Amino acid sequence: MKFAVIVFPGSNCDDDMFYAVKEGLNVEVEKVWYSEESVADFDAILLPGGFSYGDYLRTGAIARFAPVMASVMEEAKKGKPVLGVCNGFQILLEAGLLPGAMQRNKNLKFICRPAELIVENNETGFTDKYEKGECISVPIAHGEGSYFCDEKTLSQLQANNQIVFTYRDNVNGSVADIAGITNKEGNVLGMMPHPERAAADVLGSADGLKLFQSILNHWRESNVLTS
Amino acid sequence: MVKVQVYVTLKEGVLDPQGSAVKNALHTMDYHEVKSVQTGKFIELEMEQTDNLDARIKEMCEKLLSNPVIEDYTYTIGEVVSK
Amino acid sequence: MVKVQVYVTLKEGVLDPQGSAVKNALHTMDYHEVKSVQTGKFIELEMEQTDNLDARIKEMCEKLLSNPVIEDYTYTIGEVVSK
Amino acid sequence: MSLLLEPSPEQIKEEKIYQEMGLSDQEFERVGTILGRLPNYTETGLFSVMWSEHCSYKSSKSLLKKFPTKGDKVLQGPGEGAGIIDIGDEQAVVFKIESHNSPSAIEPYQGAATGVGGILRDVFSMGARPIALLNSLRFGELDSPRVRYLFEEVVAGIAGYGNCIGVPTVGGEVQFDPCYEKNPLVNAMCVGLIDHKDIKKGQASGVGNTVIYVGPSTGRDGIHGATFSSEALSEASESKRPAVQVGDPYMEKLVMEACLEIVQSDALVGIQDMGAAGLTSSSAEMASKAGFGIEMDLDTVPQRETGMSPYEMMLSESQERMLLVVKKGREHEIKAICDKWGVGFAEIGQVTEEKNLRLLHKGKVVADVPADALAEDAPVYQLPSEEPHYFADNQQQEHYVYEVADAKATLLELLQQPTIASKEWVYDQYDYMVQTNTVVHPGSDAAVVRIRGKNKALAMTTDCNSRYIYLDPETGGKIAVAEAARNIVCSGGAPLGLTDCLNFGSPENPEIYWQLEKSTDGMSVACRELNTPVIGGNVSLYNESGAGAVYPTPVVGMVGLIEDLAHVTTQSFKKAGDAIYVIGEAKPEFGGSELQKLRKGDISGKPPVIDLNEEKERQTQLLEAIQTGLVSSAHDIAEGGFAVAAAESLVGTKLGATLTITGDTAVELFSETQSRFLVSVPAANETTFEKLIPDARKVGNVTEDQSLVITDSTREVILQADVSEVERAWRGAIPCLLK
Ligand SMILES: Nc1ncnc2c1ncn2[C@@H]1O[C@H](COP(=O)(O)OP(=O)(O)O)[C@@H](O)[C@H]1O
Ligand SMILES: [Mg+2]
Repeated sequence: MKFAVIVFPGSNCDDDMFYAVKEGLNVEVEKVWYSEESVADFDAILLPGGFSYGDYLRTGAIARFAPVMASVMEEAKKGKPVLGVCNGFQILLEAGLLPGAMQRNKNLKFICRPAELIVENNETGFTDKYEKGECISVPIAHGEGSYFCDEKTLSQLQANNQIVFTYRDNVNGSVADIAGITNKEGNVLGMMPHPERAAADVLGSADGLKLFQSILNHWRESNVLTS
Repeated sequence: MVKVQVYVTLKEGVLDPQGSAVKNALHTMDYHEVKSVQTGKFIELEMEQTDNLDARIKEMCEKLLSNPVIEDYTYTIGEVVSK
Repeated sequence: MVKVQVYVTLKEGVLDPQGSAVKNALHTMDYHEVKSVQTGKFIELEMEQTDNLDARIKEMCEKLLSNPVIEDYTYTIGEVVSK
Repeated sequence: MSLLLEPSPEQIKEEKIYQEMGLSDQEFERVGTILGRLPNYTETGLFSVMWSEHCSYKSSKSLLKKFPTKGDKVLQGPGEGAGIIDIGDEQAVVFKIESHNSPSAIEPYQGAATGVGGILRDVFSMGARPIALLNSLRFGELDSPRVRYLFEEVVAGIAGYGNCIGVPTVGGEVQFDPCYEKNPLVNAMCVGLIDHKDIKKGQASGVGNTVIYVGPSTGRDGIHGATFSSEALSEASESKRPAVQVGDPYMEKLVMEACLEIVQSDALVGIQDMGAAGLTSSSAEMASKAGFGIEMDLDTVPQRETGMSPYEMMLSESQERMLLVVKKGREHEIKAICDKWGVGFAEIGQVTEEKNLRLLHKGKVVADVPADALAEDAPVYQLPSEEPHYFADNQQQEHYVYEVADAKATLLELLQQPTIASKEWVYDQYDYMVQTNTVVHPGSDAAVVRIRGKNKALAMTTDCNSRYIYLDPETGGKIAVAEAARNIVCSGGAPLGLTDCLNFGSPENPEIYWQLEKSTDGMSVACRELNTPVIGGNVSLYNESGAGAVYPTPVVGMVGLIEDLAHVTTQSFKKAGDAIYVIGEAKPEFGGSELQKLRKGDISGKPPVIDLNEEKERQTQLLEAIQTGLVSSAHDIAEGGFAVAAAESLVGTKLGATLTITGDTAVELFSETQSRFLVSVPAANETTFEKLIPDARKVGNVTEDQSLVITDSTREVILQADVSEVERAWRGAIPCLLK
């Protein structure tokens, strides 16, 4: 299996994501520059955190037009797993791959700290290594992580089981405590907390590793089935 | 050349935590006459005059300058006064 | 009640990294007619009419709404149209 | 301002225009002697910035000479962007601290942000990847709205820059005292990691090699920032407001990545950041250090605004710019890297045989001065020094012991002092985890950052108790160094060396100069004794306003090596049943203490004494105990004394402690006697631990029930508090003061 970590100008968690996959899963992973035309050769696409284009105007607003995004969107439509973490989540929202929008944290400050998440849905290709309802520790680090959507969208998210992670203590003011959601098809996950920062015990938590393992597992299973 | 002034504001019903913070700050500073505060963005573009100016501006606003999920925009067009 | 619209912009000569980023983005999106972009803030206040309205607004702008070290402001005053 | 409007050399002399730029009469005369003619406007500007205190250290040079700067492991001492120390495996650590005090007093967000940006450039200009940021901050008391504004904005500015560029801000310190009300201190430190083979210097050598400008274009920002930060804050600085620069951390991220790629190329000859005095200092210093000259055509300098004069271009402090010297004929290789990262690139000159800085503008020579004269020949001042009366008065005071009727109430009050209280409100805003190497987060004695791919880590801290230094600069100077080392040792590291930032008032005041002299004396002695060479630093003088000078504040930034990740230790108690030890006896020492400030509202008397031999011995023993695996937790006993240290070791642990003291309650609980540690040890290790550290005295145990109980020798309870109550006081204090 081969992972792509997209690098936008201003991404700063690209290395962290790269090492989480490389050291945590020991599979192939490559950094892909924002100006590349295609990510079709990869089996999973990771959009890392950071401040793409300085987060100027709105988080993710400019990155969403980076050349590589057309291919990311195409592969997402084909059903490949696409994971956006933090700034990556914000880009997926701006790109319309996920519903809703991101606003500044309710206290108007950047917040960095370990956070407790509840796994609301463990039946996705990103979470099947977790238990439903499991409480995991994954750090957050963002200034604009207050997830917003209107009520109609929220009820759709709920009806389709698209809410994957919620905060135990909603520090940023997100609607319905949302920390991570998928698209309707379940192959695109956006989340504000950083699983790549919780991928080794020495960093205080390895709870994020299961997320990457789930992606790998899922790929193995579906590849055994198709080959 | 024209000068386009774009105002981006939050849609009604979308929470504006910054607006409330500013309002509270004004109240602690004794500006109690202020009843509500809304914050938004103000973007000034200098552009070449083109035939389809309005259409182009609308496109830019919808694609990039505002996020239609939570924001509205308006704009005005004026002449650039050369200095 | 009056509606006050405050526009806060960067002083001349102060770096506007956001403006340059937006301009570059517009160019990659093929809006080459855009020659310059300046970003600023747009704040709408609903206030009670007072005698010294102008003076109060100026004070608020200087003390809180803008940062006089690097920003300028202008404002307009209008009637609140009840909806 | 166009060239035509600039005053002529004669006018500059007659109308003493050089004075407005910061040159004294004698200095101006000296420039004339060096040149053999009167300098023109641009040249006067070059000298005025390069000979400012900020760039030339003209009043502090003689003091800095006292610091030990050499050591087996020192690869680069003071003089380059940052110092370098070997850490084995062909790797080295690069670090430096710098002040951004006056910009932060005027525009706190941008002032602090650009301070971070500047120190990052110092480190990556050496070829190192920045792996951590720290800071050291001083503000007035939080009851003033202006102070709250400064505090909130400075923290936001530091966060805004560091978070965006993706370098974790892992530690620092914040202290509050009235003397900083008008003059906040904002010091930023950066730590980088480098492979020996990548070490680069700021040198312009090789006649004909090309001088290259990398980064965003030059605007009129911060013109005369360097002279400005060397002057006392006054009404006049209000009108200099536009001197504040705006930072663009996004741009710096791109410039940093481009530079780190460029340093891998052997086409690069030298690289330096454009810091204070921008293009002037970088070009003059690079030429002077290499023994060559530089000629630049200013028309090729990328410009953000129209009609910029040579003076403006040379003195601009626009941020995120670097100056490179590249081998002739290989410029395109560097340009390709800059293009990839979307970073500005311009060939602006070449290295010359003749050792001058020569500037061309619109086809004319607009400046032609010896590079050495700018970079090396600034006058050095030996300023008069005089012991202040307050010192003798304080020395005469006998140690006073406070009455503590209610130990619990006193402890809670101390924990709510903003200087002691949790700084979570601050570091929650910093991304301290990006790069996924942060092993010990902010909140313990020192932060610990692992070295990826190795089983080792770096411990780092900033420290300075300026109250002690004010009362007795020599003793206080020693303590600052010793306390930093203590924090490193408690984390499981061996101190490698330090960088310092000397924040003082005006050195032209003999009493302030005396503070500078004495505190650097104390620091030098401690550095020698503790074997921590000074590999770089920064001097920030004139931190004073009408209300007087700040306390002398020589901030120490120290880095240590943790040889094995297994040695990483934090201050938190770990397990019920562990024995708790105190190393060192408490004496009645309250001069400059938190208890004194709490009770008197002010400080006086003698600060705690320090015996550096004892300090060294205990640090060595404790480090050995940690490395042997005997220790569960270690914490130095600092501000607020033993009781505060015990409370800090309990927060967040869901544990409790039962402790017994003998002797006077106030002294035992709250005295700030130096060279002491609070250590918890698993029961099985007690005997070995006691043998290793004879000065250790068992005082109790970690318990399961979440309360802190302190009894006296007769088993009478003198303090009993729920840990949750302790924690609430400590965590809630700063947020509450900001409401
Ligand atoms: N400005 C700051 N930035 C980041 N961390 C900070 C800051 N101030 C304090 N901290 C963190 O809070 C903890 C306690 O700080 P302090 O009381 O100064 O410790 P010590 O006295 O042991 O040096 C340390 O881990 C320190 O790194
Ligand atoms: Mg400590």
